[in-house]
Amino acid sequence: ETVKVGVIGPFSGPFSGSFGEPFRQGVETYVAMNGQPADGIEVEFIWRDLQKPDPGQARALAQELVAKDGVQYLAGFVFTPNAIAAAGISQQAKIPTVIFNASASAVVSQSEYYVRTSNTLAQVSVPTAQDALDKGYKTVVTAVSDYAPGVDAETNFAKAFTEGGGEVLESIRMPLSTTDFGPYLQSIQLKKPDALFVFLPYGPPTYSFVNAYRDNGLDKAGIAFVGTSETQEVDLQSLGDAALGLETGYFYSAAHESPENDAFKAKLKELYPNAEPNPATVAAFDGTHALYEMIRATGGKTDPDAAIAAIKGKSWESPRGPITIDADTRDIVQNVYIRKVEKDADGRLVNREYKTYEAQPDFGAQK
Amino acid sequence: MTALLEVRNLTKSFGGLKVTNHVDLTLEPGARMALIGPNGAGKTTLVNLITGALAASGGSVRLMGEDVSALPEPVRAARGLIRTFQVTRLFGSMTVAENLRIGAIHRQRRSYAILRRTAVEQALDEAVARVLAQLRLTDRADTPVARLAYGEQRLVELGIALVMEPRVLLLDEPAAGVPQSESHIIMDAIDDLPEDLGVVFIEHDMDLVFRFATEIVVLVSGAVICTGTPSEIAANEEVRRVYFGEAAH
Amino acid sequence: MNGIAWNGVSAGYGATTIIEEIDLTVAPGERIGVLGRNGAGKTTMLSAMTGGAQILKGTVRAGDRDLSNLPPWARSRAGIGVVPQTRDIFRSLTVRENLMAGGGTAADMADAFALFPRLKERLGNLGADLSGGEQQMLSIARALMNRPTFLLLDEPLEGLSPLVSQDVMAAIRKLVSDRNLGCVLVEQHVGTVLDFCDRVLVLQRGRVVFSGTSDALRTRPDVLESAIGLSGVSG
Amino acid sequence: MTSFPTRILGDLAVPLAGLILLALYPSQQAFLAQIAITAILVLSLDLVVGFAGLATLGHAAMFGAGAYAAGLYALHVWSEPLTGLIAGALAGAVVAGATALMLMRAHGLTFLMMTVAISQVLYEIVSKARDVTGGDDGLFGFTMQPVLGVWEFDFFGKLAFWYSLAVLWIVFVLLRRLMVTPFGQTVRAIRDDAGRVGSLGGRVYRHRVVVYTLSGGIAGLAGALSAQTVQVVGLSSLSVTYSAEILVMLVLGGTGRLWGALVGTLVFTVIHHYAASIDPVRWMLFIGLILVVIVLFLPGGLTRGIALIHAWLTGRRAP
Amino acid sequence: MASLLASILIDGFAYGMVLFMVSVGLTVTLGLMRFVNLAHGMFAMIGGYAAASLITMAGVPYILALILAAIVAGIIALGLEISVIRWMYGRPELDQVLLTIGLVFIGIALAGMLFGNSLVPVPLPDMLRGASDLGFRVMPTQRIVAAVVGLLSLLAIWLLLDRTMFGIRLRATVDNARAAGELGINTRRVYAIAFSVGAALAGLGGVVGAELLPVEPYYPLKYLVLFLAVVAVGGPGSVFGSLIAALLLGTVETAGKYLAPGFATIGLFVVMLLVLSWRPDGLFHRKSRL
Ligand SMILES: Nc1ncnc2c1ncn2[C@@H]1O[C@H](COP(=O)(O)OP(=O)(O)OP(=O)(O)O)[C@@H](O)[C@H]1O
Ligand SMILES: Nc1ncnc2c1ncn2[C@@H]1O[C@H](COP(=O)(O)OP(=O)(O)OP(=O)(O)O)[C@@H](O)[C@H]1O
Ligand SMILES: [Mg+2]
Ligand SMILES: [Mg+2]
Repeated sequence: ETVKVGVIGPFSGPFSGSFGEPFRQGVETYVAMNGQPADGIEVEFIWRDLQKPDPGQARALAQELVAKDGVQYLAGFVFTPNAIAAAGISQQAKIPTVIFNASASAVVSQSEYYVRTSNTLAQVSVPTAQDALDKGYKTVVTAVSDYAPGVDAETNFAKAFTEGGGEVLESIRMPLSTTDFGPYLQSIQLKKPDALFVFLPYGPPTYSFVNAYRDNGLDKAGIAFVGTSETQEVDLQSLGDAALGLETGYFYSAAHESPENDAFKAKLKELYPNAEPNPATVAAFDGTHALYEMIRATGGKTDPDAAIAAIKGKSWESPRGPITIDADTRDIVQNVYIRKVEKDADGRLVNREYKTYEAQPDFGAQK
Repeated sequence: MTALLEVRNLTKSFGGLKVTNHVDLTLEPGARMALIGPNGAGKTTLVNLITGALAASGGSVRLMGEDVSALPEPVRAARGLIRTFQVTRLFGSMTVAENLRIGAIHRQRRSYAILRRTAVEQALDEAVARVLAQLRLTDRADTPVARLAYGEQRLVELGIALVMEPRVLLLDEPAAGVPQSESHIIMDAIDDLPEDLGVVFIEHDMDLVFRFATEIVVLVSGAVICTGTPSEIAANEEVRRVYFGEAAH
Repeated sequence: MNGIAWNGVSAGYGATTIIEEIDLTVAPGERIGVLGRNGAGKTTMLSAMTGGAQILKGTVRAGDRDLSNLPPWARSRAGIGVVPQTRDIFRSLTVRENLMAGGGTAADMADAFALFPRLKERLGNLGADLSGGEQQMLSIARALMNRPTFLLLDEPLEGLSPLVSQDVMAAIRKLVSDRNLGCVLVEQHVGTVLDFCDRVLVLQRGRVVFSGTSDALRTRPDVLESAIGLSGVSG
Repeated sequence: MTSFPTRILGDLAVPLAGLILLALYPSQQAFLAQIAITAILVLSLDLVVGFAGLATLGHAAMFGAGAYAAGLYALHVWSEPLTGLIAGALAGAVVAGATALMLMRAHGLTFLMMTVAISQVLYEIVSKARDVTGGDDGLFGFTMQPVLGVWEFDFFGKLAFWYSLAVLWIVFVLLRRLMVTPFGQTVRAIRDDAGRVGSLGGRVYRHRVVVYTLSGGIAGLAGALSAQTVQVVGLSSLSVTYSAEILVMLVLGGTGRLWGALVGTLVFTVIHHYAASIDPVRWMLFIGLILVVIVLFLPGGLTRGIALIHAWLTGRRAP
Repeated sequence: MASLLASILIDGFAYGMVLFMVSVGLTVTLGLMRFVNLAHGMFAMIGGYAAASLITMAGVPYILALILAAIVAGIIALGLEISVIRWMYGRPELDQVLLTIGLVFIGIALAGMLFGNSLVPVPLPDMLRGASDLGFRVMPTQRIVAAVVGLLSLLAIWLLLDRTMFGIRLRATVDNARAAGELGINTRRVYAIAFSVGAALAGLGGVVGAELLPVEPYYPLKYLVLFLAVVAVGGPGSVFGSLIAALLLGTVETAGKYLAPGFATIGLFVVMLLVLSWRPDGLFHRKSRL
């Protein structure tokens, strides 16, 4: 019995480094560690490239995978509009689908066959706000990239921070195409907040922002950096010393200490010597676990309702720590860790976890 | 009877250089006026000012009694003020017939026609065929203009103007680049134009000027230095000194 | 032999042959005229020498050198200068830069201004801003700047006023004798050609239909009639 | 003048090609619908680039405008598809017409950059108007009524394919007619030498505005089709990247001949589709090489290349 | 208020100089040679990768790496010019667009294969890292380097194009290649040199701009609009115009960031629209006749 899984993601293009490659690495690492789901069942992954948000193409690819390639499951999806465009097909053709990234709260509710193993912005920014309050910061300025995830991060952070008694002095939304962050940082400096909450997409914006944070002397001026995904592993080494000491709240650190994570990292290194274990890799890794659970529960047969029932409420120990698929929302519940960038014994930068907020749900879904 | 074209006090400078200096001209119906003068005297500039391709610094242009000084070039053209260019300007991607057709489309005001109607097509084709025959270009009709020899291109340049059925026709060196043997095709075509039409032509070939002009205007350094019949001009010592040299008989 | 020569040249554009089997040799100090109707192939014949038209058969040579496969700039450096029919001045360059582009010394520049005082007045203007005749002057002056040993003139008098035309022809006549310049003149005005040239070539539909001295041509009304369309030669 | 049968054959080519493609890719109708929609967009681009001679990197602005208009129309007004198409076309035409007033005096690089600027501004506005447009999460949540009250939209994209193909056919036939009308010829003349047309009494600016608006309307139509068949509108439908992509398709096929737009779209999307599924990582290398080779050896795009080969086979001179 | 204005001007200048640096090469290839070179960013990227590799793998000092990077970009460009680009000069602009886009795709794919799909930092020496104190505020030292290199390149190109025969020959060739050839100008060589000089400048820009525009495979497409904007607003072919345009656009965007943070991009594009409507040929353009 062969079970086909179609994976849609940016395997080429500007997002391939931060998502496409990690997706593939996560899936293949899982397969290498666990073999086939059961005797006599073989899983075949079919990769489809979708560089950017493009709903029409997303729908066409999903349709083709279902109708022509005969996949039983879909997976992947970095961008929210793509996930939403494929939802119709998932719903009507009853294709259980594991979302590896798309992080708007609304995504999972678009199809009864959607499951998510990544995170939402609310999920990580609410505990980050709590931590900022715990650290005694009274005032913050938020500076996020002006796109949906940035806005989600900003609103949820601000809500939690003000509810906890803090004050948001200003909320800056920086256009996505910004390359020069100097002026933003200069004007933030004039406001003299205790801390600066940031959310930026991976890659170049993060790189330029973090460097500008140092080069404009905000650290020296005593304005603390409160981030989420900015120091994640895909960018961390290239940030270099500029990243040292930055504190962020997020759901996975490669430095997480657990046997599961060690095994995962060892296998990943073995398969891909140049790869960094990062959140997208783990999301795909756990997503593959979810797929395996569903395949096992149905014995490889096409029974979407049984498959989705099987994954609802499941908990397991992921490389990131304990996680659960919420039985009602089909969204992930997971720990959020507060980490600080340090150098490890080899002189490489790592996100050292020092505090845990356990079993965080998607706060965004509640509003 | 009003003059076809009346230019009064027309003036133009480029930077400090006064290229057109208080020029007055009157063109009566039926006139074949030659505009001559040394290189750089401002002849082409004058044509540009009259057609509105350049904005004048001062003065007025009247077309059939009406002041057109404030009108843009296309509007003046639509009222029958048509010119050719000293350096050929054809529609390079098209054939000879298509080039003329563009003229016909504008002449018949069909440039917004988005339906292909047989009657319209016929009228356009007829206008084009007539001019092709007149310029002896009928067998070149379907040749892309880019493949024509320079002299033939000059003919097409004139053809576009003819198909416009102008009231006032301004020709900037129409015969330049056309062999002596063929220049009469051009001049004959001009001769064949309706009687009530006014033509101004700039030309350096004195044979042609004296053969075809009914009236000659001499422009030097932007100003009209004299106007007269061919014989008057031929006899004018001043003109001989600054312009003809040995050429005039 | 140190002249330039067309040896059995057939040339054209793309696959179309325009001129066929042209033979002509021009010695230094010699003045050759080329006549023919519109589209007879006069320009094409010159272009075969300068590199603008493709040579399909035969060769073009300067002295012993076969120029046929050289790029245009190398032909120019072999001493061939040209005043193209379409003038081809550099519209976006000033008059001074136009003159400097091909090389030449300050003395050459002074010569140019002596011949065309008008250009000196327009020195800083862009080529595009010149009047038609001024552009023609510039084109001629520019061709003389790098002291060619052979000069191909494609209707050099087009657009020039009568007075200037006379000056230009006189100047070229002088260059021919002073510098021993070889010269090929394509010109519409048959009288000018016959007066200026030692020998004349008449082209009809790409083929040579007459080749001989100016005087010989004067006595051939049949050629004048059929190939040039003139019944007689006026002054 | 082409003879009557060839003209009819030309008109029938679109549905024929559609049927052939359907036979080749029977279970990929959503993909084929995408091709048809893109082809409409590229055809409209050819009006501006090929016929008016203005290279633009902002054409997606009109496509996006049509898509959002059709989406919002279905969401808030009426989910009937055909009126939705009209809404989309109008939106595209309005955006084009309004910006044309500013754009149509420019040309060359300036025009190109102005179109970029306009589409970026529109992009930013749509992205900021999250409450209305959904920002970069996309506009979704609408469903369409059956076309003509008869044919239901199905998730396999069967209807989407036939529906898009029909619209493509109509657009193609109409544009073919338009190109040989006096209006079409005037636009071509303006591309060759606008000043010369002005000297003949032609109103260059007005003609350009009309063509641009018309083209915008067709682009909006394509956008509306996309919104209706996908039922999600993404911000990328407005992006400069998308404009660049369709420009590549057009140039690949050959500008200034409507066939080029169809061939270019088809070839680019099919190559992309195959290359990306065979080797999702390195398909760009492959497409890049193909583009370079085509430009070097088939100047004027694929259709010109086909014309050259045809001429060579029949021993005639190419146009 | 005064310090806000000063900040806008200072940051605007610093940003503008980086913009100038990354676009100046395009002024040569697109503006002067009229070759629609959408592959400009690729040469900047090549420069960036070359410098990064030289510094991290061979330990070459920054300044030397900067120069070598420009040379590498210039040589690769020369190779491309001789093998493909040379055939494209007389061709329609859209063909040039297609070809250079094709080259960009190839470049992106190769860069991804060679250097990975994530960004590659160009490490700065300690001296150039961090901030310089201006008294009332600080400024990243690296920006000062970019400004200095920018001004030096401006001077070099201006000398090359306006003060040498090479400049005249290049402009003559671009204006009318046939006539230039007939005058004895070796048009091929002129083009080849100009193209590789343009690419070398792009390479320089790629290195000194790497803090703002990090080096990664998609660099050539991502910032293309930025490069083109500078050249268009400045007036194609005018090096000085590019400088002014870069400073203007830099200052406008910076002012937007201080005054209306969310609208900086819209502001930038609106200003660009206004400038181009007002001066369709860019700020500095030689007028030519009808
Ligand atoms: N670029 C070209 N491509 C194709 N055919 C051409 C091209 N240029 C000229 N021809 C053709 O070659 C023939 C000869 O042209 P050529 O320019 O040599 O004539 P010519 O004798 O110089 O005429 P004229 O007196 O008009 O200048 C003409 O029939 C013309 O149509
Ligand atoms: N845009 C301009 N800027 C500067 N000078 C100009 C411009 N246009 C024309 N001129 C100058 O004005 C003068 C008149 O030019 P015009 O073209 O009218 O002369 P013309 O009488 O037609 O001469 P020709 O017989 O040589 O064609 C020339 O000296 C020319 O250089
Ligand atoms: Mg003139
Ligand atoms: Mg000729």
